[in-house]
Amino acid sequence: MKRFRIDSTIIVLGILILSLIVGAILVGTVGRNFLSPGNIRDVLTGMSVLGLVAIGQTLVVLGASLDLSVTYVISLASLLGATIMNGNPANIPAAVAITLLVCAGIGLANGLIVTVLKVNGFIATLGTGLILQGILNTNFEGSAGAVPWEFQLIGATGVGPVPVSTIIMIALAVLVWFLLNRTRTGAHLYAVGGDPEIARLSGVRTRPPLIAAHVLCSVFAGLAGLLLASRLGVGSPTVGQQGGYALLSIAAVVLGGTLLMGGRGSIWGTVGGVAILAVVDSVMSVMQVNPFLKDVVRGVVIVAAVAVYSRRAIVRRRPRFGAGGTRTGGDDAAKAAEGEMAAAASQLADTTPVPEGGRA
Amino acid sequence: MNALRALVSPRGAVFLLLVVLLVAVTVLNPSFAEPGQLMRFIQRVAPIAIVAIGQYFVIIAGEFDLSQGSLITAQVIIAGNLVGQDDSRTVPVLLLMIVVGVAVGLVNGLITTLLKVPSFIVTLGMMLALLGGVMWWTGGAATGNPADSFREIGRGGIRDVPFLDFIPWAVFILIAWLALGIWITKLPLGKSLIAVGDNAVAVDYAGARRAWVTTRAFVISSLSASLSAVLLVGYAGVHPSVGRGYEFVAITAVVLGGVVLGGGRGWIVGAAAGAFALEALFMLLNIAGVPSTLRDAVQGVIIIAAVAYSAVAFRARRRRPREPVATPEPATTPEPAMTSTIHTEKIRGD
Amino acid sequence: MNATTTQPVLAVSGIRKSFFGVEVLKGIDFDVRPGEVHGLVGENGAGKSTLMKIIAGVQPADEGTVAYRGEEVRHAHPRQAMDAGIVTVFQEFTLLPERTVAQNVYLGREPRRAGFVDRKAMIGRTADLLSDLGVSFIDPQARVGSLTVAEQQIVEIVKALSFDAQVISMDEPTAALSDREVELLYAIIRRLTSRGVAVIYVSHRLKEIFDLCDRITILKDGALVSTDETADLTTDELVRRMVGRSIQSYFPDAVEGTTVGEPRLELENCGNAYVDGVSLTLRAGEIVGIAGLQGSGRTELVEGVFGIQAFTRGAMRIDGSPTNITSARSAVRAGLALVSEDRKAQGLALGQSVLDNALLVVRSVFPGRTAASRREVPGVLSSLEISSRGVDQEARFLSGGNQQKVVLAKWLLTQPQIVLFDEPTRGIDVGAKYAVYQLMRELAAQGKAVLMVSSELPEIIGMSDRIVVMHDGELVAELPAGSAEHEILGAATGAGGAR
Amino acid sequence: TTDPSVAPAESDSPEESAETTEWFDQELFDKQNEERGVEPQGPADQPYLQHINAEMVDTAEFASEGAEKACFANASISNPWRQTGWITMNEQLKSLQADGAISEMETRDAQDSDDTQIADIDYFISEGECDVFLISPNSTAAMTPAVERACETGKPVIVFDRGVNTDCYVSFIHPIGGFAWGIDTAEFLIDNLEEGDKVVALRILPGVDVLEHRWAAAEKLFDEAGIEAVDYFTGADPAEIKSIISDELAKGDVQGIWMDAGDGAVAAIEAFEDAGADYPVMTGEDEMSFLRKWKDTGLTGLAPVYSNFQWRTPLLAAQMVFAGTEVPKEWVLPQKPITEGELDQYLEANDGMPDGHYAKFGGEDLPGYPTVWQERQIP
Ligand SMILES: Nc1ncnc2c1ncn2[C@@H]1O[C@H](COP(=O)(O)OP(=O)(O)OP(=O)(O)O)[C@@H](O)[C@H]1O
Ligand SMILES: Nc1ncnc2c1ncn2[C@@H]1O[C@H](COP(=O)(O)OP(=O)(O)OP(=O)(O)O)[C@@H](O)[C@H]1O
Ligand SMILES: [Mg+2]
Ligand SMILES: [Mg+2]
Repeated sequence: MKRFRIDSTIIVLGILILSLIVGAILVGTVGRNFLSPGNIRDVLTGMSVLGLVAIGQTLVVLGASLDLSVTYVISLASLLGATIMNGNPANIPAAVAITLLVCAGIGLANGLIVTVLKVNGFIATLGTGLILQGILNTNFEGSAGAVPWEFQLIGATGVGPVPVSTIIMIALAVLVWFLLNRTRTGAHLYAVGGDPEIARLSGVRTRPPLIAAHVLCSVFAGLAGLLLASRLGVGSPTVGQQGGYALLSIAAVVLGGTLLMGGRGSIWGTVGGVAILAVVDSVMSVMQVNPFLKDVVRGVVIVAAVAVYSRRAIVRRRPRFGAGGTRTGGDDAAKAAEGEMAAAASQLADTTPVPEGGRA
Repeated sequence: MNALRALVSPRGAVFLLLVVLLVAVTVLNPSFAEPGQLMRFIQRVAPIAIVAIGQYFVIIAGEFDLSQGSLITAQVIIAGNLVGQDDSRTVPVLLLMIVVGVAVGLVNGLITTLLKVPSFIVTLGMMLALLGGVMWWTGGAATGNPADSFREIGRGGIRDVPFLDFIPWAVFILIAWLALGIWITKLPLGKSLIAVGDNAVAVDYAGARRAWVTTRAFVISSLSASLSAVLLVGYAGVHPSVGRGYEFVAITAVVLGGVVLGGGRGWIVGAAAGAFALEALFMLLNIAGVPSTLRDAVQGVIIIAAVAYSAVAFRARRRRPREPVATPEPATTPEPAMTSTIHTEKIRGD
Repeated sequence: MNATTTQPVLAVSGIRKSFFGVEVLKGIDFDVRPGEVHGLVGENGAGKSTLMKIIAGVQPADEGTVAYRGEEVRHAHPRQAMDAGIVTVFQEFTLLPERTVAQNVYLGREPRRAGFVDRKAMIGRTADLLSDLGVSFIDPQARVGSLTVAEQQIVEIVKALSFDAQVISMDEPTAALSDREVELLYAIIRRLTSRGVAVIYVSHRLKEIFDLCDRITILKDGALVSTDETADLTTDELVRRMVGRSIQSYFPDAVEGTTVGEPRLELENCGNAYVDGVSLTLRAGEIVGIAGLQGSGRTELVEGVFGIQAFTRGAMRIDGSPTNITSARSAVRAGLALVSEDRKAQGLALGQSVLDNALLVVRSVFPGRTAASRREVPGVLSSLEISSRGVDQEARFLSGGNQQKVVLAKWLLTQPQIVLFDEPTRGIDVGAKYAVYQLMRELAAQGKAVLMVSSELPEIIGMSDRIVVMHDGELVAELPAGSAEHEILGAATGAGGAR
Repeated sequence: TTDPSVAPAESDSPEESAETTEWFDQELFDKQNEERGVEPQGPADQPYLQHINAEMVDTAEFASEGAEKACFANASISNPWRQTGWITMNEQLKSLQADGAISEMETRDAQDSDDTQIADIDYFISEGECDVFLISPNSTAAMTPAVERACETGKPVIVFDRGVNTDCYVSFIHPIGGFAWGIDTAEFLIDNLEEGDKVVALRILPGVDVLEHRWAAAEKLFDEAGIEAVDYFTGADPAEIKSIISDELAKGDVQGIWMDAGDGAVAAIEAFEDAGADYPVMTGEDEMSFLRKWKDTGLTGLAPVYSNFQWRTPLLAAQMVFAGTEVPKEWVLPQKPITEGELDQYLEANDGMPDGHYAKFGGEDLPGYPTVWQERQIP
């Protein structure tokens, strides 16, 4: 009865496995082992920061918005975290709290500009990004602050070859998965991204979910900034731009099967998309590909991978004839139910007017 | 009075912004009001306005072109490396640049329409691949500026004109490109593009070759970027950072000009005016001596405010009664209708 | 029913509403009582949907009050109206294709346990609601986008039923339903009213209005004409009040001198993934009606002919010569036109002007003829009696009927030889319907071939020279003009006999 | 498990690594000012082997037989200066491979990202089987812990260009520095301008220490000399530079141009030409585009140098380390601006090189000269 549909997450997984296999072979040709601890750590480390950003970006994209300001939020967060910590482990909780609060505030501003002022997310966050850049340039000259050793451990330790930062990223992905699938906010976010007017007519208040998505996106960017601070040992006003996180995170989200128009997508797809990018990057680094050529390969891989399933992703109706058709493949339930419906109709019509229950 | 009303309307917001900015510039620096300075200003805006015009066609069709900036860089470097100091190569290289522009537009358009990859992603990939490719080819730096005859297009003009003093070629090129753009918007192609941005399915059901319609928008966009590159080679010279970020500047300009991201609504002249407003803003920041570190912040605030203004004003206008000129909806025909057949009287309330 | 004696549960008074300075509701007074079905009728653009939206809290009224259970309310968000117990089935679907049935039904008020969405409860309750209606063929976990339009309409109704509503407004709930499902809806409505729920019912199908309603309110041009007990109204009187004149006949006769000529379109064993074994001949001057149940494949048949889902099997001839139609473009070039079923999704670019929409096809396929066609536009529009504020009006702001006329104009301008109409009168008022019928007759008289898909049997019977019946993707019967309803239905249900 | 190589760094006291937001550093200023005047030691015809005020360290512990493997963590090759250097470095590698000193060099390019470079260094440590680490840090403070981890492997570490906040390396190679650049250029402009004249400073981007030091020194000197200086960030975009100068010229006269890198110098000069204004007194860089324009226009100029030949030195240092010869702990390379008198000589020497080439690239004796540089063949 349940209609089978190739989930885009499965396709992402397929592409990931393919790139792993091809990558392992290529890495093998230069006498390296793709699955060596050092390499696994390299790939997973590459995933952690972009993964955090992309998780947040997924929320915003699901709501049919975009966040181009993440790069600057990341830089600001790394600076705030590092300067507040200022080398003193006792400051860590305060630094993390303040940093994330500030980021949440930026996200709130983004969300309000998008929902209340009705500025398209692309332009709104481009604008807030510029504002943040101005603030960074005015207040910080170069790297600043100092991250105590205890906090650096987050970026530098691991369970076997798996960095703690990756574990944190995956744990947060689970949380977001929960948010999307088990909370009203998640359900409403899908609805608002799918069609805000339909959501409104269905009684959904359309602003809160999208504002929440923007707040969370900025908080995730803040977490990415803190993670970078932990890896760098200092805060840096350019660390966000260095990674090109805004566009790459959007690419990863779309690579993961989330519709850029919003309303459909999954967090695991995004994690898969991030993994594909990390694998490709790592393989190219081992192969010592010319850095300019790396960008060419990245561009081609992104487009090609999205092309694999984008044609499929278009909603199609079930065929009646041919393979998998309702006529040839079964699904006679609807026909069988015709009698049932008639019966129900007459039964309903016969019901004696007994008021059933009050309002709940 | 009427002009004033038009200015505060959402469609006119960009012109209002432009006027305000230019007045502010003139107040701070009266010499700007000299006609010669104005010409120089237009020369400076021309490359941005031209990419904005190209981006306009992509955006009204509901798509994005993020590859414009990289294409400009690539074309600038192509010009620098292939023309060299040899004047006779100017024309062949110009033709080659057109071919490259068309090719990039076709690839963007066909992958978007036939493979159904969102244009944001296609052109993002193109942005990475083009820039990486051309840097790889040239080892990161062009050989040098091309011959002066080539650069004359973007740098030169008619000198010693009475009153105006100097009219850069860029001014004519911009006017011609804008006129061409306006003309295209009146053609079936332009109308189809805006219809695609509005409702792509309806355009399919109307028998249009939608893939080809949309693809041509990308070609126009890429050609605009190429033309802009020709101007920039002259104006600025060859350097791998020429063109960087132009795609965002162009999109911002188009949106400032009242064009709706997502397609279906917007005026090409607004898009060009958006480019003028943006460049006037940069100039104001330069002239006002805003600290270099604060520039970006001021720019961000103004962009958000301007776009928010037209979004909010548009909503307000939807509610407000229209201007008195509007004809009231004619009452449904009282007679004779039902028995008669198709009649051909002139439509009312036209 | 003793509804007359009770106090109204909902009463609106003096409601005014303008768009762009044009008043579309001019001081409406209207009320519904518990347990009553209150019909709301009027021509296209009369303001019915606007009134419903004001009651539902979707749009604010400019003036006037809404009183609910005796108290004045001002619902600024649909949410507030819903919480109060006013639920609306809107004219347009309010379903998200990417979400499941259960997620759609409970959108906005997902059941929760310990703060989290209780998916089991949500699915279970949706399944209960569905099985309550005998609808076992809709899986609560299916994506709505994978359902047929009829199934979606049922989900839409189930969504309204999932509330404990005091007032349910239904804006053309049967537009996409076939008779069988309409009957089910009747039963649902009767059960609701028996519980004391008030129902506001908007439909252009006058039969339903008379079948169901206790009272009928008529709107015309945004003004209230009358509110009467159903028993006090006749169909003729109702129509006269709606359109401001009386109607002799619902279906115009064939234009004199119309002759059936040579075959224009011949299909031989055509088929694709959705239809199969279609053999059909359409002659010049002929109107052929296609009947069938929802989802029987009628739309898919015309879309096959028109090249949108091109046939992969069989042969097609136009005017005797073999033609291969692989895309809508080749269809238009071959002289076909398709007035599609869903004018908002497939017919119009809503943000564009009436003029641009009218020229959409010409521009797309015959760009060279654009200038000439532009000159014809005013004539064609006025021949269709479009009431709009001129050709520069955005299509979005036209009422449904006028939008349909713009779609017709768009096709007429291409001077088609074979015109396919898919549900041409869906959701348009009697006056406009008549104009569409008249247009079909005119086309036939000009020697064109007309194929009409319709879910309204009277329309099929009243207009067709020949009736073809579809069932589950195949043509199952061909009946002569004037066949009886039960004959058609028998074939359509695949039973081969009357129900 | 905690990565054993991550230990609390001793040098990581907050005062030291917490950089203040003030770039000017009197001590460094004085040091570099002094170094400008010192006659470098070493072979006169091989500036890339010269050093200033060097304190030599013994490297006997690293002495080894046969060819060794070098691992190079590069910050990026994203600007013409780094590209030119990278070409030179590769040619140097070829010659050392031919000599049998270096077997191979594995390179990871961080594409301007601190985070990537840290991962690159960690990858080298665990997978690279490196005999020597060459590191061109993307940024100073951020790369310090990773460099320390590399040092802990016991293999020699050679850092060049930008520095790190640790001295665990065997040698740190760099030209005199940003303050020296700032002093050279500012003094030149001050000498050629009057008090009250206006200088427009065209800077690439904020926050990069090498660049910030240049401006910090120059700004201080301008201030003391009563020269009015306004600064802009240009992103090295010539179109932006041209607009900025045009606006400045519309506001009033500009007598001097100061640049923190030669990129876009031509556009700045052209802006004066287009506006019909007199050429400014100007400092650019030893990039060919500037030298050529300087020659064409005959303006009063100076080309400060951030010695590009330093890209040869790390590999040569590695060779010395494996040979057990002593190397300077802090290897300060000479950094002498090109003056008007030397202009023709450098133009001639670099004839046929592309505009983005650097005159003092110092690779004239390497195998691929000159085609590899002329065609800018990047591996
Ligand atoms: N959002 C809107 N903006 C502008 N005009 C509108 C809007 N909504 C409706 N109108 C106009 O208000 C009038 C009434 O429209 P409404 O949809 O209420 O009619 P209706 O009676 O429901 O017609 P139909 O039977 O065709 O559905 C029409 O003239 C329509 O053009
Ligand atoms: N499985 C499906 N998923 C999505 N849409 C469907 C599906 N099946 C049918 N549809 C759409 O539903 C509509 C009705 O389908 P179909 O052609 O089968 O019925 P029909 O006989 O034309 O009925 P009607 O036109 O009265 O709705 C069509 O627009 C078709 O595209
Ligand atoms: Mg309606
Ligand atoms: Mg249909």
